[in-house]
Amino acid sequence: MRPETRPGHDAERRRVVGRVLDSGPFALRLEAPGFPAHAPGQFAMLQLDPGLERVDPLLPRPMAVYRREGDALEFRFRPVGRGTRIMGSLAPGEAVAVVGPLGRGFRLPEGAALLVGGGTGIASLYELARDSSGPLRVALGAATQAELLGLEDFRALDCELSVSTEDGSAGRKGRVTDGLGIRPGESVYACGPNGMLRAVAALAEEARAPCSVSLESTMACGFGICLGCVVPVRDGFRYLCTQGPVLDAGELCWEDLP
Amino acid sequence: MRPETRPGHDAERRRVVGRVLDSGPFALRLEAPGFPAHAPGQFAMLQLDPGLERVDPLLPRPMAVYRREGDALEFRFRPVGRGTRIMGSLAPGEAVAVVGPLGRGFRLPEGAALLVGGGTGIASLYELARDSSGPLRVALGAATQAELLGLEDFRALDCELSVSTEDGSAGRKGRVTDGLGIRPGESVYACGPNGMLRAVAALAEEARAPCSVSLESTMACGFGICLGCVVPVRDGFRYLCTQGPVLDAGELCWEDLP
Amino acid sequence: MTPDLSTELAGIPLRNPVLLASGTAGYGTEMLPFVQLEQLGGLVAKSLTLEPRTGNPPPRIAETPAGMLNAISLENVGVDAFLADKLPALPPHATLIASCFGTEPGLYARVCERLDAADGLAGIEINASCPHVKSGGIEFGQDPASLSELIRACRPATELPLLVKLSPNVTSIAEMARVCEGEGADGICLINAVQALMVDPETRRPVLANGLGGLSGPAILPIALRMVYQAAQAVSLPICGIGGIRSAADAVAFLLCGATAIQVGTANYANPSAAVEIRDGLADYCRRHGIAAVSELIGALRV
Amino acid sequence: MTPDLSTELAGIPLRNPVLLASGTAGYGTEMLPFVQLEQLGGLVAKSLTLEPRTGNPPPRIAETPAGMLNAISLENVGVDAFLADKLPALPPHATLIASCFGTEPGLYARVCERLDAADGLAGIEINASCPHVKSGGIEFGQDPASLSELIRACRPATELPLLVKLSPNVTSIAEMARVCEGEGADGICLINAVQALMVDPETRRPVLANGLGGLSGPAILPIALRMVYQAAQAVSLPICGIGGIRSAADAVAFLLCGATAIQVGTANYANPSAAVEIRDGLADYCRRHGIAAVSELIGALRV
Ligand SMILES: Cc1cc2nc3c(=O)[nH]c(=O)nc-3n(C[C@H](O)[C@H](O)[C@H](O)COP(=O)(O)OP(=O)(O)OC[C@H]3O[C@@H](n4cnc5c(N)ncnc54)[C@H](O)[C@@H]3O)c2cc1C
Ligand SMILES: Cc1cc2nc3c(=O)[nH]c(=O)nc-3n(C[C@H](O)[C@H](O)[C@H](O)COP(=O)(O)OP(=O)(O)OC[C@H]3O[C@@H](n4cnc5c(N)ncnc54)[C@H](O)[C@@H]3O)c2cc1C
Ligand SMILES: Cc1cc2nc3c(=O)[nH]c(=O)nc-3n(C[C@H](O)[C@H](O)[C@H](O)COP(=O)(O)O)c2cc1C
Ligand SMILES: Cc1cc2nc3c(=O)[nH]c(=O)nc-3n(C[C@H](O)[C@H](O)[C@H](O)COP(=O)(O)O)c2cc1C
Ligand code: FES
Ligand code: FES
Repeated sequence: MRPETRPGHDAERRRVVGRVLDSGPFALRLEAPGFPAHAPGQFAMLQLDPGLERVDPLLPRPMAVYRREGDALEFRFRPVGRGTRIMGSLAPGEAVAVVGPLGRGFRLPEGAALLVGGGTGIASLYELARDSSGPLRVALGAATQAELLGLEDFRALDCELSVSTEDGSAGRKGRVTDGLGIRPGESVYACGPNGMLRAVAALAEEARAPCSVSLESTMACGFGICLGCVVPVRDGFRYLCTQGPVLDAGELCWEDLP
Repeated sequence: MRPETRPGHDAERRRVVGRVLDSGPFALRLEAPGFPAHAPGQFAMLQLDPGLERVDPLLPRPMAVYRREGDALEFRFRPVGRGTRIMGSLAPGEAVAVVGPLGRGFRLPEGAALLVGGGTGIASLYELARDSSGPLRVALGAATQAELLGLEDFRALDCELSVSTEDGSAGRKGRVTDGLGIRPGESVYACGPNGMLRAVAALAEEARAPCSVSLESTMACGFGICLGCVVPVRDGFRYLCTQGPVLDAGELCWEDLP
Repeated sequence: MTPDLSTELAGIPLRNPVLLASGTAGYGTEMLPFVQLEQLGGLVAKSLTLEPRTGNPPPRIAETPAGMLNAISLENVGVDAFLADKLPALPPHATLIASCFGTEPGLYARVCERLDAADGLAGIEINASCPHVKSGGIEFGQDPASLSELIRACRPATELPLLVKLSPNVTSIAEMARVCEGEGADGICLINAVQALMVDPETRRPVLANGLGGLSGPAILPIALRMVYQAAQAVSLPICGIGGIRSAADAVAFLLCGATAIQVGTANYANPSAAVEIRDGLADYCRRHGIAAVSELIGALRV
Repeated sequence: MTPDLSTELAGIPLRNPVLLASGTAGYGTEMLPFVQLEQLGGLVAKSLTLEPRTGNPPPRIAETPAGMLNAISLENVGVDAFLADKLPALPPHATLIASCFGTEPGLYARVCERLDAADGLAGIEINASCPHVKSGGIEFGQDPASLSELIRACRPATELPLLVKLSPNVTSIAEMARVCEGEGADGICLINAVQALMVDPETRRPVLANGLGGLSGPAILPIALRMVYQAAQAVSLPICGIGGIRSAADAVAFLLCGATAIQVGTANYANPSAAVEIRDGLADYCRRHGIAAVSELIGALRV
């Protein structure tokens, strides 16, 4: 059983119909008054057609809350399919339903922390970085410069930031995990593609550092009613939407993850 | 059998992917180079999702060509359902597939003509009015001022124009057929709701005036492959997309029309 | 005028015709942030087996055009944990129907017995129609003789109203409905998901780990509506209509075709408040059409 | 590398696996502005009856979530007018399959005879599965014995490759496929539209004048794919996959499940150039995956 103290677990959740403030290929900002307080690493389900008039795509899309400022909720993403493409081309004022906050987010680090974000996984880490109080290192990687979501925001934080891109268009050329060392006493927090998480988890295990990873899976509901979002752990499955998306790296069956 | 000389019957037709120039709740203008020449009263099928990525709504929507200027194709409509609502909220540059020109349009009047347009039916009449050379009367009616599609354009034509709205917000208060008289020698051309067309046809019959009406029906294809668009005539059915949308008032089974 | 939304399903009085479908509303508590269960007709909880059951490996769900595919495979906490932990957590005035499942008639019957002994249940729905469980399930709902046998096993196991949830994967839904009537079921619920398959052309594998799955959502609504209509023509049992319902207009269509109540399934994922919105929309519809009681709509299709 | 797109269906060599489905491409000439028929695998023309036939009154079609409902009721010019007027108007190198329909086996057989005597046909598809014609049609495709009888009547009437188009409205598509194999059909085509109903809550009437109709389009793709897969497991007859196909990715999925060719139906309405785009997309897919011949995909699902 997961500890019941994980932030966000007992948080109030709600469905709020927000309005688009602005939207572009990598970001969506909504005016969403009434959306309850959330913890870093929690997510929301975004229904781009709140009246269910056009039911293709039918299901809402899970998105980490990148940042909240007042009533403005911000999401960061890459247009990979229909949902994210629509998300990036909404006109200001359009309605979007937001269900959340959902899932168990990150526990705030108690000491030094290393945050590793790959691609769209970066979006789950910004508020954790912002709210951390101990010594902080952040390593961000993406395929190319444009996909280094929110880089400016991380730059403005008091942290040791390293950046890499696979095509070398920004920062070091290579993968975010290349040459990544874990320093003694650091806790590790990671979000990104499974391959990256696997590599980070292996490094953490070697360094005996606690390691929390935020995963993705296909989700229909986001709050425990469809049972669709399982990920394999040592003793069975976890529902990623209610028991995750943040899990301890050590409990996952990495070999069964895609 | 319909005469084979109806304009548009043998016209070349094509599928062209156009780009939105502008769009609003009552009008859509597309840049559609390569769209073949059309005749007044012909229509097009508009597919708002040319790549068939979002298949709800799935089918293209039939729309009369309101006007063509160079490569700009203009459509006028009222947002009544999903398709027309989407049509009215497209961003400039978005792609829309246009199949057409389709159907048999109006034969240009040889003498005096009376054009009667009701509601969105007005859209089918503008080019007929513009291209008519004989004495011309135009009667336009709608529920309310905003739905008098293209009124300014008709005003700029050399014709005797009368306007009515059901709520009295523009022109005479009442229906377009109220007090409508057909003058000797006039041919009648009408497009609008079936109730209005029925009334116009009755007036024309009484006055023994030739009367062409442009009808609507549900359409899946617009060019004869689904056989879905039948309307009842004296000797069976007509396919509205290939044998219409303009039909002789006299051949219709008005009592079987909805 | 406040229209009377109340209806009755197989002897179960319902505040209104809108229920939540089994497997799409968890055990009810998950819905509480979005729906007050007492405001709905009722809740059909996730299907229960005698023992706790783990489902299929992921991926278990996938989106399809206007629908979704699932192969959860009836993962559930088991009937005992349900009665001990889940049932007591529900608001006391919610109308609750339990759903039961087993791989053979005897196992179904034992679940029915335990449910029968519990307090706070308004009825039992037998899930005779899971489209992707390999043993049991689909056979019961697809073969008249097995369906008979199943109902015959469950009927004596409970005095609660017994509803049978039918599979759409049959040649004649009328025939299956008649079997239910003949065996003394109190009502029928239809449809469950339609057996289906999606393939990923990039990996050349089925999208779901299980291969086959069940298709649900708006895509199947016209199929469900047809089957409800055909079943209503065939039997006089009360019918609960299910399949792709997402709006009050959809719900009205099912009532007109002969359903006395409806269940909202996949739409709960798309909008967890869908069921309350449908209930409110039904009231609006009645008001707009001058209908005093929603029950006037049942079977009132003009043909 | 130019991938080899050729395939074969029931002895009919096809330039590529993409055909136009019966009833969704008229008699072929209507498609010429949008599609060069010689660039496709082939065309299955609108189903023909012995005598000309008028269909249902309007409304005959309606849109549904990601699909459409139709009850055209097999309106057609009749086999003689087809042979006299329609067939000669088609481009000489197009591969043409005629579809035949009747209300009893003998009438089907007589259509087959006339078609057999004609020049320029590559094969005959028997439409055993019209979901909304009241006499005949649905019974043949839903009942194994009637299906046997139907094939037995048609088989001797022609030496052309004989394809049987199956109904999805059955409990076991495998059983129906086996009947076709047993009776000497050369191939099977599936699926036809799924029997369905839509109701207009405002008028409280069925949306279609006919009441019931056939559901087609992307909504049914996952059902069609499942049935093609099940049929391919059950028989060794060649299979032509139909149902909701709108993209090359969809076509690949059907080939992987065991279809040797596919037909594009409702997508022709949504985009009259869909079939050519699918053909081009298949070539791209093969190139991208280093596949030399599209036939390598047939049945290559990894399970
Ligand atoms: C808890 C959680 C938080 C997330 N936060 C973010 C975020 O902050 N930013 C971001 O860009 N993305 C995030 N994602 C991933 C995001 O949900 C998917 O990229 C999105 O749903 C894809 O939708 P689509 O319609 O654009 O793509 P689709 O057309 O649905 O699919 C495109 C591709 O994405 C894959 N895919 C589809 N759905 C998912 C899914 N739910 N998870 C993973 N892959 C999927 C498909 O297999 C396909 O390869 C998060 C996912 C989860 C589970
Ligand atoms: C040849 C032809 C030319 C037309 N030209 C114009 C035009 O210039 N301007 C204009 O505003 N409209 C025109 N129409 C009507 C237009 O096609 C419909 O209003 C439109 O398809 C509705 O689509 P929707 O998605 O907005 O509505 P839906 O959500 O599909 O339906 C909304 C309402 O409109 C009705 N409806 C749906 N489709 C049609 C249809 N094809 N014909 C009639 N009623 C329908 C429905 O029954 C419903 O009551 C024309 C129709 C035809 C057949
Ligand atoms: C993810 C999922 C899980 C389901 N689980 C069950 C179940 O446990 N028992 C059951 O009887 N039906 C189950 N169903 C079927 C639904 O209750 C319903 O019959 C079906 O989805 C059709 O309705 P819909 O289109 O409104 O979803 C499930 C459906 C889905 C989508
Ligand atoms: C309007 C319409 C008419 C059809 N007419 C016929 C027909 O005459 N004969 C036939 O065998 N199938 C007919 N069909 C069925 C299609 O050929 C096809 O099997 C079905 O629509 C499923 O494929 P789709 O989803 O790609 O459309 C028709 C389908 C539609 C939509
Ligand atoms: S996404 Fe539905 S249970 Fe997790
Ligand atoms: S709209 Fe398809 S035949 Fe007329």
